[in-house]
Amino acid sequence: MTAQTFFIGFFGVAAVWFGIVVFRTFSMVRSALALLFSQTALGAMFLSMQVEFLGVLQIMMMATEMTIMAIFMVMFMMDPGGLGKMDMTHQKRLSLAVGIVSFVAAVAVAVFIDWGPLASTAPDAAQQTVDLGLELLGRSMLIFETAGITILTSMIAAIAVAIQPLKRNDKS
Amino acid sequence: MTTVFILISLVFGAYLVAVIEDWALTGRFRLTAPVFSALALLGRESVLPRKLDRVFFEVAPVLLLLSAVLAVAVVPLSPDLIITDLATGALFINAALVYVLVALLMAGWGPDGAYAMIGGWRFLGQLIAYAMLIVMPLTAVVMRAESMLTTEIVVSQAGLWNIVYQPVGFVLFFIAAMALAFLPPFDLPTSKGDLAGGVEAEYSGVRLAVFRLGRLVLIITLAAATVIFYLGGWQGPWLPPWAWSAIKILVVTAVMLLGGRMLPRIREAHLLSWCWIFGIPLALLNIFLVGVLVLVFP
Amino acid sequence: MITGARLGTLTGFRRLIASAMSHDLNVFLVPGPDIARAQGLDIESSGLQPVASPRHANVLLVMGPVTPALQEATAVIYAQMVRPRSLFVLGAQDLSSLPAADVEAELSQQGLIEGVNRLRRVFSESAFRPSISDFDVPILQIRIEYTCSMHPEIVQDEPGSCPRCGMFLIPREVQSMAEHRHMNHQKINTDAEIPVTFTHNHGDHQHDASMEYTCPMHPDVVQNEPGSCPRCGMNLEPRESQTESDHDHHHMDHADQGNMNMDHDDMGFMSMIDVTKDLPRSEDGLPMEWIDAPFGPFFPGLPGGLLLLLTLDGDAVARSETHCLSENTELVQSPSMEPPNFIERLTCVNPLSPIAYRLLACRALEHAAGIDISAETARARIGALERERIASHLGWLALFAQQTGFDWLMRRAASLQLKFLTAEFQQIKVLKPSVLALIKRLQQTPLLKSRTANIGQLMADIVSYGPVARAAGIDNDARNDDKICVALGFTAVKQIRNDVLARLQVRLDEITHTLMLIEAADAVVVPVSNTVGKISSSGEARVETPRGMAHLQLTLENGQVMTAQLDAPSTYHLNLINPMIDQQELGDALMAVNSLDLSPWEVLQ
Amino acid sequence: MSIEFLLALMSGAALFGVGIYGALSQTNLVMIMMGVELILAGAMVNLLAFWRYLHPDNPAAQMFVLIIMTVMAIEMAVGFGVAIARFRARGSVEMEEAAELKG
Repeated sequence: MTAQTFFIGFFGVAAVWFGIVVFRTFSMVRSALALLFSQTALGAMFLSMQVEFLGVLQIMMMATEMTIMAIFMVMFMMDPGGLGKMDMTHQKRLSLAVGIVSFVAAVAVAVFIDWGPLASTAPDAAQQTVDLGLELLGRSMLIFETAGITILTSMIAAIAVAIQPLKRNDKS
Repeated sequence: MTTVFILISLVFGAYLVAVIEDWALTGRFRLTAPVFSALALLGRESVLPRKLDRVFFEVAPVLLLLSAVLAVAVVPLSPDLIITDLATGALFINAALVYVLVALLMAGWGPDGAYAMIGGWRFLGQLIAYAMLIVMPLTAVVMRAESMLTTEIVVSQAGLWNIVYQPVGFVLFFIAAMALAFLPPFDLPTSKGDLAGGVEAEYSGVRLAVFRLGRLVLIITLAAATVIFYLGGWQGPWLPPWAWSAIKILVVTAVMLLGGRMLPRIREAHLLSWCWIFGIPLALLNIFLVGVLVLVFP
Repeated sequence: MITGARLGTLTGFRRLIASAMSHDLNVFLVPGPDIARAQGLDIESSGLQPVASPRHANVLLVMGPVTPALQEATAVIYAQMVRPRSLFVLGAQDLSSLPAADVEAELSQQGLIEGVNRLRRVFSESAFRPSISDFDVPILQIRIEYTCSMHPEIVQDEPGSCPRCGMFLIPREVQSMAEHRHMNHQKINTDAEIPVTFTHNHGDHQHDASMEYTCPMHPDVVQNEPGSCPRCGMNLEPRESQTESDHDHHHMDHADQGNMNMDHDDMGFMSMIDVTKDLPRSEDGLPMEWIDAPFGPFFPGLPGGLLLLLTLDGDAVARSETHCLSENTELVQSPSMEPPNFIERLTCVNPLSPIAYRLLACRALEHAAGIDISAETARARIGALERERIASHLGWLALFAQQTGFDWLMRRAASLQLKFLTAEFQQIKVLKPSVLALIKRLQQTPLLKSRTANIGQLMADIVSYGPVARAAGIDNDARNDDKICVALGFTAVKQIRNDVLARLQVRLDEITHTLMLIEAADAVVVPVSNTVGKISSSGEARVETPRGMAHLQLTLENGQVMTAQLDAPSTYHLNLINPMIDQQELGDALMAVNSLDLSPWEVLQ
Repeated sequence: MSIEFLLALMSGAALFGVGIYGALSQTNLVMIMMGVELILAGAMVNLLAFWRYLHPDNPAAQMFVLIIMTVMAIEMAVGFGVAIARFRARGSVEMEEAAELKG
């Protein structure tokens, strides 16, 4: 099983490294695409953990999401090309400390808790997809439908907020 | 072994696509033209623009080729001729082909040219139009086959091809596939008239050769996907399975390349509004109809 | 021997590549494919493959008139082509700014084919050469200067950090020569640094006196120029003096938050609001950076010789500027000209419609000399003029199809145009059914109506001529008051919609109507100049060229043409462009400019 | 077996740490949202690691991962809606200027 371990480790490190690049690079489009490749590495990690459906879904969805984020970054940022080497951060030391503390805490939880017997095998991919399907439309049908409806309402709400306010003739 | 065979047939297919495209463009059927232009491109200088984003500029053509080749991994040319039969094959094709957008965005942003950049962001707008129209007809196809295994999908069409079973889904998928491969009526990112070549304007030499090879392989992959989802894959009387696959793929490629030449380039505003106002409701209707058909005639 | 060869000896494998290159000749046409077709050159059938970007081309084909302004642009295009590249010149041209032509031929289809064969041999022999000569263009020499992306007024010659906001200064190339104009469409926009750095081109925006600098911590410290505060060393912040400065924030809806003096933490945080405060805002109110992109003299979608400097907000046109780089100089070159030379001179003013201008010169001379011509020759002349109208409209259809990516129409219209250019009267009868079939098929093409409807709307009260005017319902056709035309059964063709679709429709109807006129005239003879005695008087004439009514006035001094004054429709249509393409999407804007069927050659400065 | 489990959890924790650093240190709304995306990605990895190695038979975990994906999508959509509105009104989405809730 060492090949699987190697892949999980490799893609994990890739995802974290791209995550770090997201905040270290000055060019905005580079940081958006770094986040994209970090999520793709994550999807590949899911695949190597034999969670096939969610891995493929993650790879597909994140690509479109992050490219749309890229165009927003170009729109909102002062210096999208990142040539001015502008440092857009504040309270750097504080956030670095909080980041490290939370990382250490999570690792501590992961290492010191006794997880009990680890399962060695997982159901094969087709079976997983069938189980997930039945779960979605069976026991947790309500959750799934509310998730769908919330996405719809959030789309409508976002558009309502973003539309240009109508030029009211009486300047209230 | 099958991987080597499929890759060879992919390269030969890309050559045939180049011949058909040259025939569509110049009206002359010259078998040697693509070979000469490929060799000539390799011989030319490959120039870098002055102020470019080097990583994006280099990675874009390779990513385009990689995403097209990855999508072929789950395409069965005959019952046993498939590289890896993933349980989520149909979704994997779409997941691999999304990176065509990422490659074009990188190619657009890399060379710091106005035309390339506008071409890149136009393709993002085009994605928002065609993205749903690829996944929804795919859902209907998977519903009929009750599995995402591409071999399973082809076998499920033994009695009746999907083009007859769900014609609306076929039309939407075909249009979305042409939009994904930025073929003529949808060639907004690389339009010659508006943007002087747009995304591929700044490439030259070897990088342009890789970019064009990636585009040819992309067209072959989309034609192969259309064949396995809607035209019954390798099934057909008399001829061996791989022959049927080859014929069907070439016919679909010819229709894609020649059909596009007969229309002016579509406006991006219209592409977005028609896809969202007419396309998606039709796709949902198609899913509903297929659901009824699957339940009524098991 | 091609000057643009590539470094390297001709080894075995390179010989194979060189022969492959000789079979794959991608050509970039100067001044443009429409001029090539108008001069009867069929590029595709000669074995050359036209391409849209100089990066993809290995042959630069120069044919047709190249005015000095265009030569500089041609040199920049040649500098951008990728080696091994070659220069193919048709017809005698003095190309000072370009290296010696590799292959020269006379300006005809025969010359083109023979030149292409010579080009193939030259490529396969000397695509790679051990010693190559470099080629440089004065306009492309660049000098590196450093500027701050937030404050473009601050320019230094050596790297460092910006005194006002502490950011690193970014290198920017500027033409070493004093004046720099966006000459050419494919120049890499070095100094317009589009997406990479955020600068709004404030080059000409001097700091008016009303801008003063205060320190946020110590408001009593006030200076007139940027610097650091004497008390705390902080960067001084710009602040408009109390009197509202006369910045022309034309459509800036000034949120009256004045100049918020935020408290700066240690690093002197540069707020984006200050930067985008005076940025021109687009319609949707989002202050974004605008891109300057030249759609220059050889753009594949526009008529050759027309330069459009567009300021793009995203992909909508925010501001536009039009230049004609192909305008000719004075009509009468030497102090006076013989009438036949004057007629030749006027014929080659506009390569897109030579016969119309030849007829104009003949009529003006006959009017001055008082000669009247027989009805027979008048009808034959009208037949020639109408034949050229069909060829010109087919040429416009080919350019329109190239701009909208409609390959089938481009090939069909181009081949028909080439046939019509030299078609005798009998051949026109033979060609008639294929032209009518093309028009009928074009009108049934799906997507065409939706692509062209209500794009490029013009205001009703503007001055326009020819098909553009008739598409708006104004009939100022010169043929109405021409007795012979009316006798042949001429009636004007009009539309009302006044958009690209209407102009397309008017031109198609004119083609069918003109075919009928030619049959009525039943003869096609190119106008010939007849002898003008030793007289001195003035004459003037009007002819309906394919682009609208052209008006010529000339004065004769004992048989010599002294002065001539040409009034062409394209000069008026040039200033229609800016209002028409304001706030339009880029594709629609280029199509609207194309629909005016401009001929930059007839614009006389 | 437990090494893979630990590797997955550690990478999840690392993503979580980087996400929190990013969310707290950046001044721009869009970059903060990217930090939040990284935090959600870290949560997803942990969830899947728990499902794969502790309860492979119970598909509820996969269901929860789908919910996290929808949360990512919703967070982006609403975040950009607010960002556009603010950009139009104020001209910038820097969190330095977001001092008051008025307007």
